[in-house]
Amino acid sequence: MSASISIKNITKRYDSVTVLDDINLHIEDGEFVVFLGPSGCGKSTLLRMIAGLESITEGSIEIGDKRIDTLPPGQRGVAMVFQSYALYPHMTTRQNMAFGLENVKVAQDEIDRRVNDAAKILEIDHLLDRKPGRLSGGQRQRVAIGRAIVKEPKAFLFDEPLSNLDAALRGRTRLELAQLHQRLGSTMIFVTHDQVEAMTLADRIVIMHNQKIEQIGTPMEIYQHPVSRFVAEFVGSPPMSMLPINNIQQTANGVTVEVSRAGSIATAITLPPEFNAKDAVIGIRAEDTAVVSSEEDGLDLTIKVVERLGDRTLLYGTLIDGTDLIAEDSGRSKVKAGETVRVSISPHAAHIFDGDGLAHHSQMEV
Amino acid sequence: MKKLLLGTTAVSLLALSSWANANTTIELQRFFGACEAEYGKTTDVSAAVGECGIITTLVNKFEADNPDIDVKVTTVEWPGYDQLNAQLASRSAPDVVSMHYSAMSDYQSRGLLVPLDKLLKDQGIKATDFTDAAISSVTKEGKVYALPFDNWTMLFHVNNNLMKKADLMKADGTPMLPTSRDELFAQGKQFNEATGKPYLVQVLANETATYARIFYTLMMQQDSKFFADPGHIDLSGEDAKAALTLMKNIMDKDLSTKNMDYPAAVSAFANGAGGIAVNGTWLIGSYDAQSKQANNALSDGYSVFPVPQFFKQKDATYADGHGWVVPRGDRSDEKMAAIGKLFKFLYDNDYEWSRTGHLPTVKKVIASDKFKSLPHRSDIAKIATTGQALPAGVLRQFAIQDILGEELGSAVTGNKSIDDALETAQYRINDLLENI
Amino acid sequence: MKALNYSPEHLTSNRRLFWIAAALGVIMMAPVAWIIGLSLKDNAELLKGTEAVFSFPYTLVNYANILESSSVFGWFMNSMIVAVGQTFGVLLLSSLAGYAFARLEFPFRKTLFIIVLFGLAVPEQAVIIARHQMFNWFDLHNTHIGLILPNLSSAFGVFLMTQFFRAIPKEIDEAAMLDNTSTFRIFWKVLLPLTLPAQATLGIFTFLQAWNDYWWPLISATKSDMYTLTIGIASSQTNFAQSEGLGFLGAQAIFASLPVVIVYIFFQRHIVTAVSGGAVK
Amino acid sequence: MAESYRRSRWTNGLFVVPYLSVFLTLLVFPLGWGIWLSLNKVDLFGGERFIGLKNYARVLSDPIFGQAVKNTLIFVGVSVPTLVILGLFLALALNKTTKGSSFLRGLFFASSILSVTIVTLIWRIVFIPNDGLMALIFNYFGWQPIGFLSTTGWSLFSVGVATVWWCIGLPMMLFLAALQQIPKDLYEAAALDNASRWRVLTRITLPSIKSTIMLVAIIQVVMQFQLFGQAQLMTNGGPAGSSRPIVMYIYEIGFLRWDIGMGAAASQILFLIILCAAMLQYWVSTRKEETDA
Repeated sequence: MSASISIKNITKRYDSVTVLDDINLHIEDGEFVVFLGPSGCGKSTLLRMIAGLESITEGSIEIGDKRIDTLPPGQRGVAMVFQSYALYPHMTTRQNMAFGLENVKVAQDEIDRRVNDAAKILEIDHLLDRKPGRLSGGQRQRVAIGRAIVKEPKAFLFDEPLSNLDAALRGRTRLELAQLHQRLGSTMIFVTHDQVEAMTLADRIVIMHNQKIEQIGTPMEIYQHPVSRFVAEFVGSPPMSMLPINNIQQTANGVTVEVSRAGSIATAITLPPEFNAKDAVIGIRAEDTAVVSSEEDGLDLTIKVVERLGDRTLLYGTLIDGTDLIAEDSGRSKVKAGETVRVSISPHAAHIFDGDGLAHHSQMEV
Repeated sequence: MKKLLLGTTAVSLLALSSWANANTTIELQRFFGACEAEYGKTTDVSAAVGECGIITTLVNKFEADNPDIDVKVTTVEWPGYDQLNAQLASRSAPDVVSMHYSAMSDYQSRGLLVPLDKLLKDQGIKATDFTDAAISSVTKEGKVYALPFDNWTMLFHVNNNLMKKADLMKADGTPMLPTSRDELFAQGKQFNEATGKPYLVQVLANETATYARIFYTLMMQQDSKFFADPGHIDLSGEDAKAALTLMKNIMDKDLSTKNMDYPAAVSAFANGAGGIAVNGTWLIGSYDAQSKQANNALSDGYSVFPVPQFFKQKDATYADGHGWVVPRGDRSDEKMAAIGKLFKFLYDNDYEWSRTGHLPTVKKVIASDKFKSLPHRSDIAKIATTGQALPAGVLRQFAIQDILGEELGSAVTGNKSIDDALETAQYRINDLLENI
Repeated sequence: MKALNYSPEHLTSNRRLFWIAAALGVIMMAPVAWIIGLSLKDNAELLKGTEAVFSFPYTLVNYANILESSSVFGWFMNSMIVAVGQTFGVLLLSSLAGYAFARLEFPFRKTLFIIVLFGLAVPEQAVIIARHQMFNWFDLHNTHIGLILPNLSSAFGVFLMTQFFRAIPKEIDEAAMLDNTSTFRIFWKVLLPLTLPAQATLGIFTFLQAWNDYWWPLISATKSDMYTLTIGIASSQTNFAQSEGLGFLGAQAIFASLPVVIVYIFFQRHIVTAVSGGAVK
Repeated sequence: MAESYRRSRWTNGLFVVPYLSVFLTLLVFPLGWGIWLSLNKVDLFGGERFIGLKNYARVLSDPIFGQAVKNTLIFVGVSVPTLVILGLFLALALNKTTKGSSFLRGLFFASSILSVTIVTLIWRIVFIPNDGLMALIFNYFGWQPIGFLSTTGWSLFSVGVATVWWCIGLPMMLFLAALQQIPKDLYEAAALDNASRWRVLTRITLPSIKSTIMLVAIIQVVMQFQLFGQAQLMTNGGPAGSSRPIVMYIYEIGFLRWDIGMGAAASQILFLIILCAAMLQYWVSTRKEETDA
């Protein structure tokens, strides 16, 4: 049933405004791919182009081996779950799920079978005769998914389907979606701006930025080896701290960078000779820092806000030169706001971004 | 599906219903009012009173006498010409329509009326059966275009009971009426002082026709040639000014009721609200009937006279009449024959119609004892000779009447000066006539 | 407790305003009460003076006369046919066009929509004389079709329905498209049912307008068979003077308004929602 | 080139064909034909002859047309503000969920469902001299009777009273609907700020429904410019033309005087006047908003 999807040289322009610029992407059969990016990056447009809801200015889309970008949406064999669910308000759950099948004249007993099966999987059998108006947000969401399932599509398209749910429900549904993917083994494309959803659900994440694909990779690749300053800042919570680099010294293991008047950081990163040092920064994730005693090497951080998360503590502070840095301490940290602590940085975990935003990582795995 | 398509046609066919029972239907459109509630079912013509009652029972009687003919009556707002115009324009005019002689030229000149010479001849009605005044009013270019039904004028309907109170009765039991303008004001004052009521009951509100008729009468009494050229009115002379001044003075000296529209004026006089009602022949029958009942304002005290001569030049009064016309249209021979029968019936019953107070048009009715013995008729007999119409060549007489009435009204109520009103009226009427 | 209730109602109105409105309501009702009073009196008694309204005896004779002789029934049927026909037609045409203008792409869509919007500004008076001539050419006067047709051209319905279709989330028809639904089926099965409140609003407006239309039937329905209630009543009220009498006229007014008033009383809540829901966005 | 549902298709245009054909034949064509007629000497029964702008010259130089325009402007100028203010007042007074309020709302709207002939019949019987309700009331108090339908000045006023009585329902309903849309927390905030009733009305309520006030005013202006039935049936334009509106003038010229060409010319002038009035109102309202912003 399910199939691979090939996006080739897709460009989308509205008059003179380019929304997507020469996108190429291949999605394997059965793969769960998440399009991640800030709003306006074109991720929804790309999804809607696959669905057939937006026209394509240039390029082609294939599902399986068949070119589908000339087909009307209904004949592409894809199903979509909308952010607003887009249930037909005047139809019951059952009618909502059956409507698409009736359109293509599927036999009534087959329709019944599929609807009942899907309802069982999603545990909405008791809601089949209700109209959307009498369903809760989570229930509507399930019906929307059910409506997609019964079509037995070649690919599922999800357009930020969890964003209208409250936090607890969102977490649960995320898990269920992952299970559903395992169970159906279908190709799924999921659009979101929420990195947690992306990290937890995706086989591969497609990060989009400025009308282009910034990076494609598994969640861990994206997290640990962001290709650019944009990806590094976008993925991860709290965001990666960026410290401006004053001077770079080549050492045996890598480079040591000097951060303004605050001190220097030793890293295991090797920089290429053509490295553009102008406006370069070093990026440090909070979890790669540690509060150490004042005798050890590190930077002095004056703490402004202490955020206690239970399992760990986040320390928001400024260095001597005024640069912001977020550090992490254990859950039992006794640091208080106003104190100054010494923070050490793991040499392998830092990332250096040159003036163009291009990333350089330590070659060693942490 | 077929049913659906035929739906509208079927509905309209059914409505006509003539087709179903093979009867001939005559669509008759008239003014004279609606009185279905009182007379809708009765065929006893002689018991009916008033224009509406008599014409309604006449039609009922005709239908009863001719079971194969249905007369479908539509009552229109007086005078109903805007509606007739719309009907003629959409080629859906009825078969028989009531029409003033004064309006006929408009329609005849545009070929919108059917000549009736043959139709009347087939019924044995000759032109010479009618009074000269009547038949000449409906004859245009040598052909007869209407069945003349009556002649009418404006009259002075007098409440003798109030006049007695004002000491305005003559020894012979008839009221004292003015013979000049000065007498009018003197007697009016006397009446008002004695009774506390206005001398005259006039229709002055939401009405244009009465203003125009009185004005025409006053002009004719001065032998004015204000329509010397039928395509042009002349109101610039002293005659027009004198006529309008008289009308205005009546108001200014509180000789008349104010603010009464037609129905209010009719019932006000009946309730004794004033001494003399200035209104048409058609009310004689109703007021006379009332005067024969006990315990009302007119009981045993009603009389009626022509409008007195207020100017020396000529004893004249504006007159018009009602006729029945057949608008152009496709009609079968059967239908024309049925219309002929209806006209013969109306002709035969001209006496009944004259009981309203209108003057009959049929010579032998006038000569009949039956008519002569009707009350008050001798008092107003002279209108047959003094009655005078506008020149036949004057078109759009109803539109002219509206303009004239409106402007005269403005002057009488003091919203415009007399000169202003006459000047505007002349301008508007001539603009109308020049652009026909 | 009461002081804690800061609802808009509490702050925008008070008891005094309410009682002023109630007094206005009484004034509002007075003419109607007057007519009802007249309609219950014998005409002969009224002729002597209408003070008679305030004293016994009352009678239903005027209503009995209507049932016996009046043409009110026929006029009522004509009004019904015209108003229902017009309502149905306007809803159908406006929905189809509104859907296309709001949701579909076709050549000259924007230009056409602007032209239609321009139609909003054209009052009936600007076209009625020419229309009257045109209907002459095709012999459409004195027919129900001739009474129904003119108001079907009203741009208001199209404008309103376009707004309503635009207000429906686009995802609904996108979902339907992904469900392989044809353009017409999306209109008929998916979107049209969602515009029911709008249909009710437009329907009620159209019906009332058709029911109350005066000038066009005045010049088009010139045969008494084809009179609408409005024109029929007009034709009889001008004969005031003659013998029908105030009581009979009053009874006719009451009788003729009864059907719409009854419908109004029963569906008042819906009508009110529809009227207010339709026009304020 | 890829094709998708957004792609323009002429078959989609079929949906607008039914309406457009009615629109073209019954509105656009008659509009053009009416303009053509207005340039011709033509009466009810034919006889077209091109005369250029002469009909317009005649209409514009006709004192009666001037009077009708004046009457109409006065009528619109008085009745529209009355309808807006009274409607607003009623909406404010009855914006409650109590039974009494909902009854009164129903009552005030009820007159809107009556047809113009019923309304005028009712009001004629109220205003007629001697026998009318007003006459009885004046009589009871011993006041000098007024000829409501037959005195210059009063006649247009009486037509206006009947019109306001007839039309008040819609403005009230629209204002009520707008009032319901004002967020409740605005009032809660105002209450916390200790605002007086009057300040709440002028600073919160009225600004919040500004667009509705404008909408109601435009609807009413367009409607009241088309005054016809009430005047024709109650006063027949009198006395002395003092209550004759423009539409009645057109009707009289066309169907009483047969002069279709001149009637058509007067129609076009009315069309222009309404268009200008609506546009002026729109312009004033948008300009005001800009300065507010």
